[in-house]
Amino acid sequence: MPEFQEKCRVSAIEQLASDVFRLTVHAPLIAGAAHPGQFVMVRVVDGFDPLLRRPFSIHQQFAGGSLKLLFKVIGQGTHILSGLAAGDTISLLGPLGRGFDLACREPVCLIGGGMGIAPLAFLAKRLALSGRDSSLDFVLLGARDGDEVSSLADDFSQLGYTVVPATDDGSLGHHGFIPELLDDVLPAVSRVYSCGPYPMMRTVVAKCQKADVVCQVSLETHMACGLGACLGCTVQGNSGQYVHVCKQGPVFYSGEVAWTE
Amino acid sequence: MPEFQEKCRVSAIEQLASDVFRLTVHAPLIAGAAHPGQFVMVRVVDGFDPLLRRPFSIHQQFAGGSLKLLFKVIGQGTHILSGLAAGDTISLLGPLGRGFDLACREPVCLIGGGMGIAPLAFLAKRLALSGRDSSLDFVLLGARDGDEVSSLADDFSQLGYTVVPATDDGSLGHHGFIPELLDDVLPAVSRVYSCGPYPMMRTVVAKCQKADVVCQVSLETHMACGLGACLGCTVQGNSGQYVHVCKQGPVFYSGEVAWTE
Amino acid sequence: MDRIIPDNECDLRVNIGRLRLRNPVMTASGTFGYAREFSNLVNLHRLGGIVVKGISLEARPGNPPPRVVETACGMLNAIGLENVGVERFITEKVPFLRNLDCPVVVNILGDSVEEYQQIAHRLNEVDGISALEVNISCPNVKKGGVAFGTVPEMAARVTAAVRKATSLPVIIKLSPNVTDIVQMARAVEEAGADCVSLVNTLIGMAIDPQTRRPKLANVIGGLSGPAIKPVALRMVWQVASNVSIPVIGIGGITTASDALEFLLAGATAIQVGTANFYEPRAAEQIIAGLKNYLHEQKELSICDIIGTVQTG
Amino acid sequence: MDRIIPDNECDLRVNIGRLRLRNPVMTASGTFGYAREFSNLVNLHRLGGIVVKGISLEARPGNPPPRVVETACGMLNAIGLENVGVERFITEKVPFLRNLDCPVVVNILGDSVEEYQQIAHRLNEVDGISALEVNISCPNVKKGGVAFGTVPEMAARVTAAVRKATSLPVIIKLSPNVTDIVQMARAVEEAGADCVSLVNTLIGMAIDPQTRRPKLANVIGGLSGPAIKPVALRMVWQVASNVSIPVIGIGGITTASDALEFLLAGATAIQVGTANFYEPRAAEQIIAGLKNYLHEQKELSICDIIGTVQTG
Ligand SMILES: Cc1cc2nc3c(=O)[nH]c(=O)nc-3n(C[C@H](O)[C@H](O)[C@H](O)COP(=O)(O)OP(=O)(O)OC[C@H]3O[C@@H](n4cnc5c(N)ncnc54)[C@H](O)[C@@H]3O)c2cc1C
Ligand SMILES: Cc1cc2nc3c(=O)[nH]c(=O)nc-3n(C[C@H](O)[C@H](O)[C@H](O)COP(=O)(O)OP(=O)(O)OC[C@H]3O[C@@H](n4cnc5c(N)ncnc54)[C@H](O)[C@@H]3O)c2cc1C
Ligand SMILES: Cc1cc2nc3c(=O)[nH]c(=O)nc-3n(C[C@H](O)[C@H](O)[C@H](O)COP(=O)(O)O)c2cc1C
Ligand SMILES: Cc1cc2nc3c(=O)[nH]c(=O)nc-3n(C[C@H](O)[C@H](O)[C@H](O)COP(=O)(O)O)c2cc1C
Ligand code: FES
Ligand code: FES
Repeated sequence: MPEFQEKCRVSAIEQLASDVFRLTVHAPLIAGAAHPGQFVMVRVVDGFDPLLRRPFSIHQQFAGGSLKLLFKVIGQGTHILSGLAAGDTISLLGPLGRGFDLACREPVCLIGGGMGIAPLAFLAKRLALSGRDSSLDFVLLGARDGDEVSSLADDFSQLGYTVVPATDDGSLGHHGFIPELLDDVLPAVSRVYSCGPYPMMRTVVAKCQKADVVCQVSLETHMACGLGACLGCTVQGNSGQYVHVCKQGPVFYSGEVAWTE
Repeated sequence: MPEFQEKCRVSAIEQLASDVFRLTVHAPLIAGAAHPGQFVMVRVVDGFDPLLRRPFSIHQQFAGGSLKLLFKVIGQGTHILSGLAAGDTISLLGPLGRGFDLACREPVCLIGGGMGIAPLAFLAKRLALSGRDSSLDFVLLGARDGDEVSSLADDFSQLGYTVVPATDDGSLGHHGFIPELLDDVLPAVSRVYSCGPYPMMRTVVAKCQKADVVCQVSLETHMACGLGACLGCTVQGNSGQYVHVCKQGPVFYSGEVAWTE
Repeated sequence: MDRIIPDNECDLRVNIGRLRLRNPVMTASGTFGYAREFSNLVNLHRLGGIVVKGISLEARPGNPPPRVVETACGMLNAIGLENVGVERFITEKVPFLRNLDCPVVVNILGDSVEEYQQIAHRLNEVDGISALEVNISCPNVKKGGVAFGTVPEMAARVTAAVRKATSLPVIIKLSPNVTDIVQMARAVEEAGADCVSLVNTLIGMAIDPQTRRPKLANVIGGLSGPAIKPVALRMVWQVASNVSIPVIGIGGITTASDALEFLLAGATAIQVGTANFYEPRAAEQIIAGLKNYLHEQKELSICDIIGTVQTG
Repeated sequence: MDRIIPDNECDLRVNIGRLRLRNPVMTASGTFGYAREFSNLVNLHRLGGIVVKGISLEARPGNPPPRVVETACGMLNAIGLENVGVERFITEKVPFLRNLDCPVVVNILGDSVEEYQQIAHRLNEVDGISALEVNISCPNVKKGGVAFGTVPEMAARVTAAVRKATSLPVIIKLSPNVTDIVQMARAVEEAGADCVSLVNTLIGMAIDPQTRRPKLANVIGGLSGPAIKPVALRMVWQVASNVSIPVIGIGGITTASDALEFLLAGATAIQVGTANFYEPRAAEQIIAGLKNYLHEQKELSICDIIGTVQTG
């Protein structure tokens, strides 16, 4: 699978909520090869502080060669990224890792929590373009509040999906957590794609298992290289061995990894 | 002597030549206490790379609380400074060190080479405001080419000084080095203020000594603190001992320091 | 970070043996001059303690320049222990220091065990000094220049000599340039040290490819700053887990979070070094940050967090 | 930096004993996987050499996560020597490596002298391997876990055993966590090493004040990256000045200027480690930069600059 290192020009940065930003960069080589669920490693400064690249899911991809990243400000790296302006350049490495398996003709459900929503937008677009009836597909989106999720929810609605938001403060959609919505949806779908906080995904996986619905999850771990070289990004696999998120993932079938408390 | 640490708002940045910039910041406490020849220590990033503050002479000072710094892009720190935009904030420490001695009523000559011109602008303004006849005072400015020095030369002319530029490429004023101009000027002045590359100043000092003209020079050394604490900024003094540029200087009477090849 | 919490809400006091500090935040030797240098910028009376620049029996001129060079997230220095000597220190510096409402620790150094002992003895009579910190990273001239701090027996000998010469608390400052830091700490503990502080600088070097010369006139120098923090923290944790005397943590500390790492690892106090250069208010900001942390963690005293890192 | 100078204009070739490199720029063990991981991003055939991830006799699962944490201008890793074991290495990795037009060095590790010897022996018969690099920073299980690389006698024993078991050039990779790196280098030189490479990682630690837990599951880990460059360079200079065998410099090298510092200090070649993660093209950029430097300095061969730092 091709991978590229590209110096990319920032073409836009939008602030979606107080600490949530969406960055558009021109990265034709990476965009041309990208598959939903894959990620990029971003170098945020020319200097050495911070030193390591940051992993971000490919949020959206456009035929013209643009990519969008969706991110929340967590620490130094994302803080610096949030200060970028159109015209700045950053270095991207990608597309990396194993993405979602799209070979499913039956109705599906996309479940995103917080910034886990990022890869689902690209996934939703690819699925919708494959000639399915998206109105039978569900998108469950969890967020802190309406601010964080409303414009993202619109992106999915425009593709024809049935979108159900859930917010911690009840300011939009369901007041509470995503998994609470799942019982109603699971009987209607034959596959779940999920990305979000670990506890959310653990519950989603348990419910899918019970309902016998295939579930793919996208995992996060600390990564030094993103290329399978450092062996730093391990999580516990299903049968005692370690798996490497950057290469064998970030998207796994739920049964490939161990789910712990 | 008062010293302050101020978070300063950048109000303007001008590009004077391909690698020469002039930065205007609002630093009312430092500006209020500044004396010509003093300097500030600038922290160029919030992170740790580069780690140390950079020393810059106070180039201009305004009653409203603004300061200007004049700098050339040398390495990482000045490169980052050159990318600042109005509205950004940086941390300044100052005013630091011992400046020029202004107690001279006779005609004087200011000699600046390259970025050594920076502190002379502030000095020239203070001198001019002290009610002297500036047309009897000389300003000799050395630079690579006319681009680098022309707008700076205007600043001095406007204060009434007799300005003589010299450029390495002959594109403005005298074609050659500053010290070559000095023989004509020295008989007419009783004090020289100089800042610039070490070889230039060494020649200036030698000529002044011969002509029995008092000479003050502003020196550069690598500095970690600028406060007299690290003892890193030594140069050889006149009688074997070391002197600390940040505290006993950066401005010295030429006889206070040793002049070596 | 900067929100001020009333002092009575949480207790930052710590004891280094007999030495009582109002908070665990000190400034490190050689990075804070003789304190006066920072008096315009820092409220000295709020500090937990001040360690002054290393003092020797006789004044020393130090090394030729260049003496400092920046490195990635750090700096190298080869000051060469420039100082005014103990007599001028007493007449010129102590009067200012004595009037501070803050414990003053004098960092001492020497070429031989005798020199350490003599200077300790001389300072013992001086009013206004709360403790001695012994820099054993210096070369032992009689042993061909091997640093006292790299040989357990030599470190123990210096410790015992200083211990005998003074009634002040004795802090031995350890060098990180050793295979086994715990062995060094144990040696000086047994020899009578009241406390160990660590780390001093790591030995490093930088070269300018254009001139093909070392960037420091002295060729090698001491590496300090955030770059060394992980190494310093590891050593502090190892030492604190293996000695009974209090430990002072030093190395790259800039923020309250950095300081907390060392306290959690077992340090009773910390020293802020290179950070004083790029962030003169670092020590004050750390003090404020420690208060906030106690508040957030609902702990009453900083002592309740010292050494509580969960490594199990 | 990126301007390409025709290869015939300047000569970057160096020899590590019998091992001939087209240029002195290698990639460091554990930071370049088994090379294939970088084949999309780097022209592997241009490299001076590739050192693969450390291999042990049996496969090792490595440490539990978290295994990596970023620090100021550096990173800590506690991978725990995860690797596929020598047999799978030979069947799964060597076929790809063998086809590279670039010397491949296999980094080996063990729990005991016998293990080192056995793996060296096993690899001796394998086609496509140009040299062995012996990681002696591993704990000696029979000696209570003391690292082989911290005791001269133990390091010498490993060296002699590997030397006996293979006809390949033997590079001993030194640990920087020692008081006297020259003593270590001399010990392995005498025991038959063809070359020393240094440094491996410095032992460090990081703690999360919020959870009060170490940031690495293994508590301590190895510090690498630009932060350690000054320490690595100092050690390379000390070793190169005191042994006769060639030295490979490692530690924080990212740019041609960094590489030149090590070459000037006396290294015959260098390895790029952590930089491969944040700048995968670092090694290629360094090769281009070295050519430019020779050009600017009007030198014909890189050998003419090795060890030429002016410290006098
Ligand atoms: C495959 C993958 C895809 C991701 N996609 C997105 C996305 O689309 N949008 C988004 O907002 N975030 C995403 N993340 C998380 C994102 O990488 C972190 O929020 C980011 O690295 C934090 O960097 P920082 O410097 O701001 O934080 P700091 O906490 O200062 O970072 C310190 C170190 O920890 C690492 N780190 C911190 N948090 C995480 C985390 N959650 N996961 C992995 N490493 C972390 C950083 O990379 C860095 O090395 C993804 C993570 C992975 C592994
Ligand atoms: C008192 C004083 C006043 C100065 N005034 C001015 C001024 O008004 N305008 C101007 O352009 N320059 C001035 N300089 C020089 C200026 O400080 C350096 O050009 C600047 O620090 C270079 O930083 P850098 O990160 O771009 O370069 P780098 O080479 O990357 O810096 C690496 C390190 O070397 C130090 N350094 C590099 N060059 C110098 C130098 N010439 N003097 C001191 N330290 C240096 C840096 O501070 C830093 O610590 C002054 C220096 C001093 C000591
Ligand atoms: C410029 C400078 C001078 C120093 N001088 C001394 C000294 O005289 N005595 C001493 O024991 N330590 C000295 N040190 C070491 C510091 O006290 C401290 O141990 C070291 O810098 C590590 O801490 P840091 O990373 O916070 O700076 C000096 C450090 C620097 C940077
Ligand atoms: C993630 C990681 C894994 C490593 N694994 C090995 C290894 O298996 N064997 C070895 O000898 N060194 C290993 N090292 C050490 C490097 O080869 C190198 O010596 C060290 O990182 C210093 O160089 P650097 O600062 O350029 O990274 C590893 C380093 C890192 C960062
Ligand atoms: S991040 Fe380096 S192997 Fe996965
Ligand atoms: S720069 Fe620190 S003493 Fe002068």
